[in-house]
Amino acid sequence: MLEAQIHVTLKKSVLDPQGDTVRSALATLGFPGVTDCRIGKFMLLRLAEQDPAKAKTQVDEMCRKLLANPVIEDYVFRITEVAG
Amino acid sequence: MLEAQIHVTLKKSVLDPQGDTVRSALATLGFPGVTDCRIGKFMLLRLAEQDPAKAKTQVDEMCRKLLANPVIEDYVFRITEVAG
Amino acid sequence: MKWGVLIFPGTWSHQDFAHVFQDVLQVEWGYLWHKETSVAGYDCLILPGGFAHGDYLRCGAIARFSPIMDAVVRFARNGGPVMGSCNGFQILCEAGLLPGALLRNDSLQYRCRWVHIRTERRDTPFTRTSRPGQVLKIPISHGEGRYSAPPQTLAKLRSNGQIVFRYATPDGQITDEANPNGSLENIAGICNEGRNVLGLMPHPERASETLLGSEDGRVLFEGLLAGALPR
Amino acid sequence: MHEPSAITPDLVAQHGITPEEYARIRTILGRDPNFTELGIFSVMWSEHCSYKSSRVYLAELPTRGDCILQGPGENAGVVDIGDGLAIVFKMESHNHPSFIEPFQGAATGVGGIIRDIFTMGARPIALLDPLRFGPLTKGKSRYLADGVVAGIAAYGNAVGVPTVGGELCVSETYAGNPLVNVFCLGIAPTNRIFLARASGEGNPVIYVGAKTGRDGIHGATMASETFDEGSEERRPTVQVGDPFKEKLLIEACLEVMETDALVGIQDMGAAGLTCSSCEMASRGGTGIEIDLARVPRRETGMIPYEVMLSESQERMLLVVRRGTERQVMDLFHKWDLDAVIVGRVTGDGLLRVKDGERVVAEIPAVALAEEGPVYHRPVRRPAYLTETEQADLSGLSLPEKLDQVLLDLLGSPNIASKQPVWQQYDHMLFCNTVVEPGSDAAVLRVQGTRKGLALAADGNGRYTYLDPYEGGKLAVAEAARNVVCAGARPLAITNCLNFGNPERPEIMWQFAEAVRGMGDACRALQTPVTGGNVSFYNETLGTAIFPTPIVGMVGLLEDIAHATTQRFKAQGDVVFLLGETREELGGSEYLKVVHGLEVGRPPALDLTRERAVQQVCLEVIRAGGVSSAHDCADGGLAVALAECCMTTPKAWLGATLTLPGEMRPDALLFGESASRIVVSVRPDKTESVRAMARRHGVPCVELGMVGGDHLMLRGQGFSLRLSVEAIHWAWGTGLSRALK
Ligand SMILES: Nc1ncnc2c1ncn2[C@@H]1O[C@H](COP(=O)(O)OP(=O)(O)O)[C@@H](O)[C@H]1O
Ligand SMILES: [Mg+2]
Repeated sequence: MLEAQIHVTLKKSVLDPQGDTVRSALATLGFPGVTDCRIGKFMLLRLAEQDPAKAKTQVDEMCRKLLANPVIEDYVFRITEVAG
Repeated sequence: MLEAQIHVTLKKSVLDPQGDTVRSALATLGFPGVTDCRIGKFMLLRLAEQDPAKAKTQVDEMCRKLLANPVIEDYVFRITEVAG
Repeated sequence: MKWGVLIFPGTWSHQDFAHVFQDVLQVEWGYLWHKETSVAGYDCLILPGGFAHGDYLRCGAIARFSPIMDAVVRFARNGGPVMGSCNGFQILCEAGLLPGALLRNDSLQYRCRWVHIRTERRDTPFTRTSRPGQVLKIPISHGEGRYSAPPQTLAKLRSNGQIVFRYATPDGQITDEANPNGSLENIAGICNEGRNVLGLMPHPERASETLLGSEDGRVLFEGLLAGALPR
Repeated sequence: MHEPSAITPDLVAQHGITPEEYARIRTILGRDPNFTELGIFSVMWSEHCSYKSSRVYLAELPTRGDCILQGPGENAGVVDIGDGLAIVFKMESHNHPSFIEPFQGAATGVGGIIRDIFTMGARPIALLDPLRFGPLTKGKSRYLADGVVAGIAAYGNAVGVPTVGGELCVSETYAGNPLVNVFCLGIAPTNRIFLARASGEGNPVIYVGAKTGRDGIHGATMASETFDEGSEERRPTVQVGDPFKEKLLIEACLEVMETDALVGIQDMGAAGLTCSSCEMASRGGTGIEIDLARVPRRETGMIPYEVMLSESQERMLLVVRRGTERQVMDLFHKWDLDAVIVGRVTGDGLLRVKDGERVVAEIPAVALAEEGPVYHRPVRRPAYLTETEQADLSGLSLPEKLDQVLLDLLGSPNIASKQPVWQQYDHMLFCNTVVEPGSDAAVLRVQGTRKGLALAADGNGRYTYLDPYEGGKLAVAEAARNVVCAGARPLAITNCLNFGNPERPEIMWQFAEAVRGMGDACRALQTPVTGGNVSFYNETLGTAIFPTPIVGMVGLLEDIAHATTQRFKAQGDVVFLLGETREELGGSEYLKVVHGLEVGRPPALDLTRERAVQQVCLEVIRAGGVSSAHDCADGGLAVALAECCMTTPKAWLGATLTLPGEMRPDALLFGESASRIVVSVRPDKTESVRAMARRHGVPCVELGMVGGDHLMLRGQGFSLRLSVEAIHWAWGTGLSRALK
């Protein structure tokens, strides 16, 4: 069975207050050595499609249409074969 | 420089209303072939630590203490060397 | 003049707009369900606040694909007035009818409170009866209202005069303290180039009766009610 | 999960069923139960569902009144407010789930109580969230408080029900066991109230909403156990809330209720499908047959036991008239919700559960829902009381800087402004909120009428610890006083009774006394109890929380124009104190914050006096000319007066006041004598205020005048002067400073 692993991250230029807050929370917790923290989304999609090439086209379209917002986000994905 | 790439996902048995809603939205959008969708978090941490082994111990502790909620989430991570 | 109030699954401010239209302004109005495909018969469309589709994934991301949105886009392209408040603003941005995006508040928390916004432009159908620089006391209620846009977009908004409202102090100063969510340049509301599509985070319908603390929100309806639109 | 091959005594014990209870189960069935049946009995007979320890006491609470349309026994109480409208309200706890996972625990608590309200045919329009945590300086308590507040915000805001008030109290006693109580109120036409009844043999039973997973199996049983070190392992799958789905359910159910299809409806809360089906059958005097094979599922391989006990959220069970099933299901599908016929109403009084053709459980519904065990558990007055009551407070040292004490109190988490909490909640949706959080009670207007509703939640665990009977009384009195200060006549209450392990006689005594106190106060103030919730086993490692009964009070304003807030409004207004100040420092916030003591007796409460004070306050408000009214509670008179000064920022209003009384200054300033209200009135109204107080025999002293930007308090042996700015800073930032 095919699975798409999608990473959606905020564009570099967009402020990530959540990442900043986590970084400073880590510092308070005793991990001052985290110099940067960015938080994004990770999506796992199981696909009925069997053909990896077609799956790739489909997932790319899903990302462009819905899963990421090009104004603020970037995405990358990978299609892998997994046990059903 | 070392970077930690952390994936935090909901445990299998835990309901993921967001994933379910996105799956049905994809179906309406013309992608009925997505049989399952789970949404988690993806975090990128830049580390001051230079020693990969020590970094690993630290990141594991960060995950347990703050970055993941052990009651409902699982996490995995990888440490890689990246250009500073 | 008939107002159409859209309902997406998860919308919750539609009843409040209906209340203002019905009981306060006493004007004609009707609901439009998101699965409808026509907005014929309506003169102005409202996209109300709420959590359409739970605001899962991103606010407004799923709602923009509702069947009715094609009709909304056509209506807007033909110059019809469209106002999105709160979630409605987020949907209009996702749908590309307005530029930019609304991100998580810089406090990372939801905020429900009174704010003041300064009217920057009176050349929109919604603000044409307001006074120059009029400061409105009006509530916000959102977790993701931090207006963001790439620098080129922002520059264009500025040069086209598309920034309609900015968060301000009660006496109209644009300060950081007056900014409740970290929006770029204190932006609280913008319009499109055609000036007929307005998006704002605050809730004018919640500020339409003195009993509730303010009537300032009514100015946003009164502009349209004041007579024929200069198209 | 696998079905065990035999029902062993061990297995029975693991289900929290005693040998005696097991014997009763055998008598009811005439045989041994199978595994599924054992699970069903265990949840239905758990403390949480059966009220086996509390029932005998709850029966003594007053539940009748002219305006009461539905008392305890249904999903929520119903009160007539005239104009063809009724209000439906109830409070519930989600303490245990919130301790395990604060965000989801609190969120699903909100979801659960909202379902109880719209199940009755009412549109939910307001929430209150009384909360108790350990000191916020402790990491774990901070984490819990942040998570709980965020969870309530996330669910309440998304589902679209404004949270208009609540409480936040911190004390060491809640460090190992936080309290998360949630109150919800809805509004419905009087002639369209729905009950959770299955009637009409052959009528279809429809399952609606989310799919069933393994969430929260044995949640009800868990709520009936104390926490110990092993709790983490026995943890069921945490329930995750989906406010979006709940919003769809609200709209779809209210729409179905406008047709004439619906016969009965109940949400699936604690004990899920089990509880909803057997209670509906039992109340309807019928039976229900359901087929688990038709139940929508989220996970594979679930056995009948799991399907019956699952506590997956956002699910409802409906009984509809035969022939309307298509119409009803179409309506749910319009809202993109699952709706499946899973069974039918029968005439044999049995809950019959099938898995396809196979019958997997068959139990008389009444036995499950109504005939659970009832215990008269032993009670014993706790030994600690002898010590706390005898504490001698006369030798207490008097702090030198009373102005600093006032600032310290104002900044302490229990008194400081709760705005950092309530600004995270939408509290304005529906355009009803006339008085926002931050005053004694929230006031909502009732659209289409001139009326208003005032809502407040109150309960003081320390008082109840020091004297459970008085604590119960005081909770009702303070809640009533709060709605009175808002200009409303107290109508009725709901409650949430948070206590330790009822199997301990001392706890059971605290419970019995507190309930007796509440009952007496409710009778005196004519506010019947329309329902509520008991949460026992609030203990960790053998230490119980302070007994904490929380009262949710609803008051009615005949005219919304009478809505009043606690803040001073105008320079020159005259300030009066209604009621009497005695030297009562026992159980006060002052004693705790300044002297680190939680001893003494709580303030004495004379219910006749309380009623008279409330009456005077209401009369003066209704007569017009009252600018503000504020009750004196935590922190006493000085704190109440300081709170009155905090008008909108930058428009400071101070006051110059003289406090009469011959007693220790700290007792006069910070003692918490009950039945006191501070009002400020227009100068031309002073005579009428005095006259009304006289008529009711209520002490009424003129303290001074509103004005300036300082609060000046003078009295025998003291004089203090603080700028309103300093007061505002201390009070306004207290909570955020505690959270730093
Ligand atoms: N957890 C909370 N959620 C919402 N509102 C709250 C919360 N805690 C306190 N408030 C609000 O803050 C105000 C003061 O609360 P409190 O000090 O408990 O009042 P009182 O002493 O009059 O009962 C009230 O309006 C109350 O509703
Ligand atoms: Mg009060």
